[in-house]
Amino acid sequence: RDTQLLFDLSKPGRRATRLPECDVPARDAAELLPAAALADAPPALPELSEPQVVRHFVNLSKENMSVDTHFYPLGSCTMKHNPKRNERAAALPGMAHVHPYQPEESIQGMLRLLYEVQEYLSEISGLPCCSLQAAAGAQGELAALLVAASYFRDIDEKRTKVLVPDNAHGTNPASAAMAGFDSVTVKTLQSGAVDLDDFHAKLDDEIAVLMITNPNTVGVFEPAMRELADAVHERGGLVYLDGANMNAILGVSRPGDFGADMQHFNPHKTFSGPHGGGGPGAGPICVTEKLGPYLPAPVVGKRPEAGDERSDQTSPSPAGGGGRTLVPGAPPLGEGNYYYLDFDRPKSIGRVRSFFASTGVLVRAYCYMRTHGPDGLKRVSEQAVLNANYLLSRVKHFLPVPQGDRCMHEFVATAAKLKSERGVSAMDLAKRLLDHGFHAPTVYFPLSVKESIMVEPTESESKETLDAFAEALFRVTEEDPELLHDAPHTTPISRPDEVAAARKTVLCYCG
Amino acid sequence: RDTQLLFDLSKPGRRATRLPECDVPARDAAELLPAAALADAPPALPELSEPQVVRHFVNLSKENMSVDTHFYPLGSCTMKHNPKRNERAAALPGMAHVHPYQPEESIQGMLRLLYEVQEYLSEISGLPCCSLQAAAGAQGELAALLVAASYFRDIDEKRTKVLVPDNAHGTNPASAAMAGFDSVTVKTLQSGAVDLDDFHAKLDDEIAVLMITNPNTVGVFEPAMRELADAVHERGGLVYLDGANMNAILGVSRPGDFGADMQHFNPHKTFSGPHGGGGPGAGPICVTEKLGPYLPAPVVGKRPEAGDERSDQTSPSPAGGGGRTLVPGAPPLGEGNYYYLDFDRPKSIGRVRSFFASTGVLVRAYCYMRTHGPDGLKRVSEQAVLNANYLLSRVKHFLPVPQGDRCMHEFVATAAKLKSERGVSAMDLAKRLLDHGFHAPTVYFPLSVKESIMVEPTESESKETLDAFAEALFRVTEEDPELLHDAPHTTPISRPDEVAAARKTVLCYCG
Amino acid sequence: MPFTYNTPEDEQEMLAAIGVSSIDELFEMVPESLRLGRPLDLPPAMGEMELDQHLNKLAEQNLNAATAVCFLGGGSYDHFVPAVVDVVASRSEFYTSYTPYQAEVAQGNLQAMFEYQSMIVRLTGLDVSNSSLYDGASAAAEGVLMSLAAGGQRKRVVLSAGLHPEYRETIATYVANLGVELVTVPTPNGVTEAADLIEALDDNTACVVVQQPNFFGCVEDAETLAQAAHDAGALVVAAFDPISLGLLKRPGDWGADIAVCEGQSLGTAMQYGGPYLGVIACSEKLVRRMPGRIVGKTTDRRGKPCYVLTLQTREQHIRRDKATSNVCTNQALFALRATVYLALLGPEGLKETANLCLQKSRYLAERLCESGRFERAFDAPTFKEFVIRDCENDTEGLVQDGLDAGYLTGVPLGRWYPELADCLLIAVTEKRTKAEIDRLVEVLVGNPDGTTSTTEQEVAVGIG
Amino acid sequence: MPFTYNTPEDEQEMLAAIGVSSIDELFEMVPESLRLGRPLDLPPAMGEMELDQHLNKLAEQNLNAATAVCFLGGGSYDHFVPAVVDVVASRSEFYTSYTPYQAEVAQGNLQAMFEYQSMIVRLTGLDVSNSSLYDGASAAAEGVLMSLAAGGQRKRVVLSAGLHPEYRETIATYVANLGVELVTVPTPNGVTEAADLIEALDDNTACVVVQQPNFFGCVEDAETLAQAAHDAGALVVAAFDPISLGLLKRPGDWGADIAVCEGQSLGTAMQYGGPYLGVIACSEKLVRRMPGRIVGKTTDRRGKPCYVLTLQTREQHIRRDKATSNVCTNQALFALRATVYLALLGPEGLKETANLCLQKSRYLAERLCESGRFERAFDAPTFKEFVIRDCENDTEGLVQDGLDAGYLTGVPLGRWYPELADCLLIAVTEKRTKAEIDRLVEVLVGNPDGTTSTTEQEVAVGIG
Repeated sequence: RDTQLLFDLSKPGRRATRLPECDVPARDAAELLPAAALADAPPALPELSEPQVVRHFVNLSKENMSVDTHFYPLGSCTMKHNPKRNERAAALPGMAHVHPYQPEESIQGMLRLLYEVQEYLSEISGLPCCSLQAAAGAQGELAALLVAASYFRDIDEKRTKVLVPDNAHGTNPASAAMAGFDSVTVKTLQSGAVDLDDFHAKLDDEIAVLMITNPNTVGVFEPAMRELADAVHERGGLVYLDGANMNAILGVSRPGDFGADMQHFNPHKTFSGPHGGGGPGAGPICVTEKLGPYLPAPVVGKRPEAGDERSDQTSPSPAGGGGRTLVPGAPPLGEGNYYYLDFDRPKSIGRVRSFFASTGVLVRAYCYMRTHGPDGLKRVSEQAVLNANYLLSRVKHFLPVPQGDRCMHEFVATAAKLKSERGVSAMDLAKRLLDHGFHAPTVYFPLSVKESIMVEPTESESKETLDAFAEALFRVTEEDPELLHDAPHTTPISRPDEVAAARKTVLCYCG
Repeated sequence: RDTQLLFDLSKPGRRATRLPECDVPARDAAELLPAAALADAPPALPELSEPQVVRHFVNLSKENMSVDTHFYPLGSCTMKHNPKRNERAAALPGMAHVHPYQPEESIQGMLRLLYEVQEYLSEISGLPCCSLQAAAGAQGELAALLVAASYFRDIDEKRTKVLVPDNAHGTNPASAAMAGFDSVTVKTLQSGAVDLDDFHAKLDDEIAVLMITNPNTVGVFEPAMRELADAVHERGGLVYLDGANMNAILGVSRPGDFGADMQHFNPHKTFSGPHGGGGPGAGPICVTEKLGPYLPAPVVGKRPEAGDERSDQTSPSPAGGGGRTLVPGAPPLGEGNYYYLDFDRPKSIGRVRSFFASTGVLVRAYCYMRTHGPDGLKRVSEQAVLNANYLLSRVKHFLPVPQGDRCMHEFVATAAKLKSERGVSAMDLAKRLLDHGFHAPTVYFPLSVKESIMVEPTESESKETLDAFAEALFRVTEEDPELLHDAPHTTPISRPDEVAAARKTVLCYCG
Repeated sequence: MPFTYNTPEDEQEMLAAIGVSSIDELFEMVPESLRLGRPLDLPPAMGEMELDQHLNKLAEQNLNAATAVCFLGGGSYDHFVPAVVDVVASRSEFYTSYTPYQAEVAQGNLQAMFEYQSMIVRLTGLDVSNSSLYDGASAAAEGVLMSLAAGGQRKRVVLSAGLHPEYRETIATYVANLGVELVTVPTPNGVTEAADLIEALDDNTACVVVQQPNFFGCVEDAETLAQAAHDAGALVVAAFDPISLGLLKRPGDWGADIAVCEGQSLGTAMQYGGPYLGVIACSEKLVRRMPGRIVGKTTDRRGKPCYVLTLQTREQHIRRDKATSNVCTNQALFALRATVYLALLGPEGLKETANLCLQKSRYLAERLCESGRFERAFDAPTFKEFVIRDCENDTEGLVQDGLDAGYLTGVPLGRWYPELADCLLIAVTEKRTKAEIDRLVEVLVGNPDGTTSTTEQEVAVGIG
Repeated sequence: MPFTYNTPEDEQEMLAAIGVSSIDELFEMVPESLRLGRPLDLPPAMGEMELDQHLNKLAEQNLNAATAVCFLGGGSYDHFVPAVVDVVASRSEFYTSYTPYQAEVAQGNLQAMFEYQSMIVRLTGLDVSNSSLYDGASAAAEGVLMSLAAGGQRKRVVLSAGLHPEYRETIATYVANLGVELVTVPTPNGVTEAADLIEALDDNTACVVVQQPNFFGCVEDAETLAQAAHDAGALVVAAFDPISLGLLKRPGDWGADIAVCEGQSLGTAMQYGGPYLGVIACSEKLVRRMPGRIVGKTTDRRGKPCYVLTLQTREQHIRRDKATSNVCTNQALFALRATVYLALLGPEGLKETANLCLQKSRYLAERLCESGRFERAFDAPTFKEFVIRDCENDTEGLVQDGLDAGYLTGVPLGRWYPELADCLLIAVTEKRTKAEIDRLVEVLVGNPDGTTSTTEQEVAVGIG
């Protein structure tokens, strides 16, 4: 492994880009800008040639496992195949090279697409009002909790607490805190279900929101979902659904139908947006009618073409018969609607980010929904659940699965016995799997299961791959503990010293 | 290394594509086509899912070394960096998705580009007439020899032989044979230069063409170039320049100026078209005025817009002032010229392929020439020669370079002494270099140097890389011969049995 | 349904292994009463070919900056993106991987993020960068939250009106329920006056947020503003334009404690506003309050240098409601793009890019003012964008004229600044040619003598 | 000069190590009298940004099949290319590598080529495929050369006039100096009549070249023609349309000894005619006469299965003037594309694609004939393209009308077949929708009552 950084490759005088000569009359920058604001020299970035940059990054890329190269059963992350057609669509100049402040009439194709995404997400969630703005699932949580806060302020109720099961993603309590709520933890059972006694004990009139992940993070559909939601509603609270696990229930069950008032989607999980090594994502949220006015603005609206007052004023010739050509040379829209950004939402919580949304992610989600359709989306969930259950049925024979014999899209096995009997931890298994050519499952989450190993195969893997993974995992559990403690053995590096990294931090190149 | 083939991954019923329903009235194929022509079933192609196909090929790719990942000093192949800007340009829909039989007026941008490429190549070669048609350097050779044959037929001279130095590429004599000539080999000296005695002895009135590679395949500029050309011309013959090594002399010396009557270019070498794992290339040829009429047709012609008779007849409104808009919505051409395919060339040898040419390769070559300009192209050659000489100056101390201390773009070292003294062959060195993270140089070509190692660094490598390569090569020459015989040790496979491959051929999957 | 993964036979085998007779049976844990019981009401599935055709048609309805000429700015810019950036970011191993939890098989991502952090540190002149946030606005909000956390009981946040209005809105949303007092210092002359700022400061002020160059493109007297803030014991959060740093002083050099920016200019397409790249850097003393992922260098068990996610005790998956933020990912792919972009430009490329923006925007502003119809709204010097006042008060007409000519002319400011309803914010990047600028002037100033075609021809000749 | 690789300091160090004082000195071996002595007369260098803008402007002048509607065929087709094909072919390791001389670091290319050969063998029904040639025409010419080599003293080559005219021209060029007699069998009814072929055959005939479906789109009675050729002791070289094999018998199944085709349809963009993919396959007995690269399976020194270039003694780098051909590369990147394409389609996808071509082309032909203005030039059944006669004899006007409407209408046949000067060759791929076809009919048949806009609207509605 070549550990040279870009900075190590730098040599004074090297260039990879050549900018054109200035073709307008130019003056010295010092004449145009105040001396106090000017730097003596530009920042000390590395100086490189194009071939160096290309080779550096192409080789760097090869040190990553990825969905396109390996099975990646990282529980809770839904590492499904990213269809290449979606990437092509998102790269079209008319999708990629458009500015967020373009006049509406010059961006009707995009607005129409975004309007449809709002509609589709509402249909899938069973929650009629949608805002696409949030930049990630966690920001969707925050936005929704701010919606709840505004709602309660509006109806003059003071509620300060948010209920969160202990097996929820850490983002749930963190978002609650950011939104100004106190987070109250609810216990869960071995099965992953909410401990109803604890829940009822903690539910009071100060509870603003119950945040619930359903199916939950051990891959179980909350058995008391209806009871939980009814109890919260009865006390005047709201139910928030963490949509991270929507991949299990598309077209099967809708949060709006099982009691949620709000939810976010993770389009980069459920609708196949690539994870990009950590991002970007998006976090659109859907809410009930009564919460709709509080959503972040703008949202996309639609009205009949004839109602386009603006164009009546300024456009010389609004075409008759539906279908005005707004972009020179482009065919007419043809369906008689005009799409616009609706800023006129006085109760809105405001913005959680600049510009419209993570549009590029939403374009991919749109493509995914359009190429699957209602049957295809349901089939996605069916196959995701089939794959997870099949893998569970193979794994449970050598690694116990406390939640039982059934799961939705993922399951959580435990290496607790292996740990106590042979000293082999979940981490050891995870690391050793890398040697066998598999990305590791999620380990040590949720904390409610000891030595947990959380496996989410997704629907885009074949039975052959699942079989190979189960066999590898089994083989690993049988291997010499010493071998496992030192694993992985075939990767460029092995077991980095994380303690040293945090104690004596080196967070940038200092050459 | 996973050696599964696509066929091994196949399962009946898997699909990666979904075609639309037929939206026109459909009848059974058996009604529309004769029964005798219909197959019982489609070909037994493998049945796969998209994720399988993606993962298969992405992982397969990782088993290749390439310019983007490794130094690739493969002599005679000019493995230079392929600028990514060129790929982007060639992928524009207006460059990629255009049909070879589009009406001229709908493809003026492409025709203008191709016309310019003709002009640039003529300027670079010093040979005024250009045909872009040939699909590769070897086909360019063939086309040029057919031009020569037609020329001699036209002037009623019967010439049957082609002179080829023994260190020429094998394509030279092979092309001569395909064009109906007998190939006569001329000896070369240790320096790589043509043996003048042998040359003069073999030059007679039956010689149609001298095919010469200059700089030659050991990287030496033929010292007697002018004498050779003059002698051939004196006997009424023609001189063909194998343009494989043009990377050494761009803007420095022009074949048309040093006596060539014909030459081909390898745009995929000299002008940075990617090599694609073996192709595609292109083989445009340039010739003297007198040979121009025999070139493959069509070539691109240019005439003032006003002279566009066709459009005068059929186009409703030829715009005045130069610059008719031919493509709806596009800005006007603006320079008052009309480009066309010139088929009216009665003496042409005809076609050597279908359609116009390897246009996609030529688009990249155009981009390369435009982004370098006259100074940049000369600098390419200067830096290529600098890099080669620098590497030669380092290598010669541990591997003799028979040609001497100077070279053009490449040099040929010999492992003959190493072989005789320690049993280490050029092949051993080549294989062991792979372990050190370098692609091997060309070995055993040219045959005129024993245990030859032909190194062409190209201009796109840095001094650091050359130093690292020289050090690795030196280290390898010092290593244990046993280690070298078994090298490489770190690659997915090592030393395939080529004899078995040729004796008991397995040329396709038979599952 | 475009994909078939498991074949019908596979399905049967798998169901048998599980011990159920149908896929439906697997869903038994979803109570019947909570099932949808009907197909989703969505359009039927398209194949890839139909999708392609459909998306092409939608895309045609969007005027795009590859064919139109874009003078829009306001935080998203039509800067040039070298092809290498796309090549790197479209490597499967980068874009189909996830957060590098398993460092052994993620050194590619981890090292790239470490290089990104190093680039940002050098760019900003501050000590520490995280590995990125969502976008400029949320980075600004996180910067404010950091300041509040560092400020103990200080509950006042002062914003310059020259800070991007959507950043100000985002900050307001983030702090809405946190008992924070937000104060905005006006910028009647296009810049923040030190006196106004000092007036807004008190000893309850946690931070001041200023933008350099500000939303109007004006260059602030940033050093003086920072000094005033520090004098009041407040932290300085600086929003900056990364391209401007080819010429301007770095935030760390003029006194910023936290610097944030929208990193879209660094190699990411405008894509109608997102996803983008939130850059945030801070001084050493604030590092443990930093939100989001941070990559650190360490050694592996064999002593090899390598990279890992570090300082994770700040984060929500460990600290839950006590975390510095709820952010649990980064914008890795765009941080990668920014790294590649900066590597390709280098110091000289960044400087040249900045200078082209400066010269060309200045040229356009002067040409417009010459016409008599327009005047600069503010006197302050500007970098790559500027506010122009239409003396005929018809910004809507100007925008429409631009569209008709294939130009995206400028951003009308009335939406955010009612007093600037007759103004446009116009940005000029290094991509704009003199011919394009001249043509814009012609379009905006009006062209009564019908010489348009000449200029159009001139533009076209420029293609040679 | 857009790239600087070696810095000025590097240069000095390198020159010193070499022992010269300047780069000029390195060129001393080029005699002064042979130097150019002036700069090349080429336009000055552009940077990447300018290149992008320039190429975009050139590209705008080319009507392209992504926005226009393409009914052109004649050997190059607007078939759909799944995005996965581009993703795979744009992997650096594939497109920036070269011929796999070092098998140890080229198993990716070698295995892909082996898979390609396997695909082609299954597609054609023949025994052996090489790893590709330049294009369909040169593959056809190489097939003829193989036949001549196999035929000993046989020096006659018989071509069907239904073979692509440019393939026939290419063959003529290739054999021009080889003392070969070329005979063309006419196709007055659009197909090759067995009787005409038999008349053209003699015992000096090395091979017969026929195309199925032929250049006019007509389906030949290929089996009968092959039988006639074999009866005369000649080999059969078949040119075929790979997409047609979703429905039609494979060349190997109807008697071809050598099968060649243009592989562009299999996942390669039309790119104005090249580079393309020459497919060639043959029966076992001809393998040692096969031109070009062939990949074979073997084992390495540890016994691992692997792939290598094989049968190299056929090739020019070893056999020089005795080689089977001068071809010394293949079209690896497009062979890879074809492999990915076929892997994605599978047998059913290929069949469905073929059927869509069949149905849609038939529908268009019928609609055109209904109009009264057009009639089919030939009675023979067709697959995806057909020849239509314009009773008003104005093909040029039709093409122009098409362009005006954004349609690439058809290929006028007069250039190659004077007797068909009033005819167009029209191809309909699976990409063409009914709305597009109906609109073409309207454009070609004429639209006196001005209902165009209605149809245009209908087309647009189709985007929902």
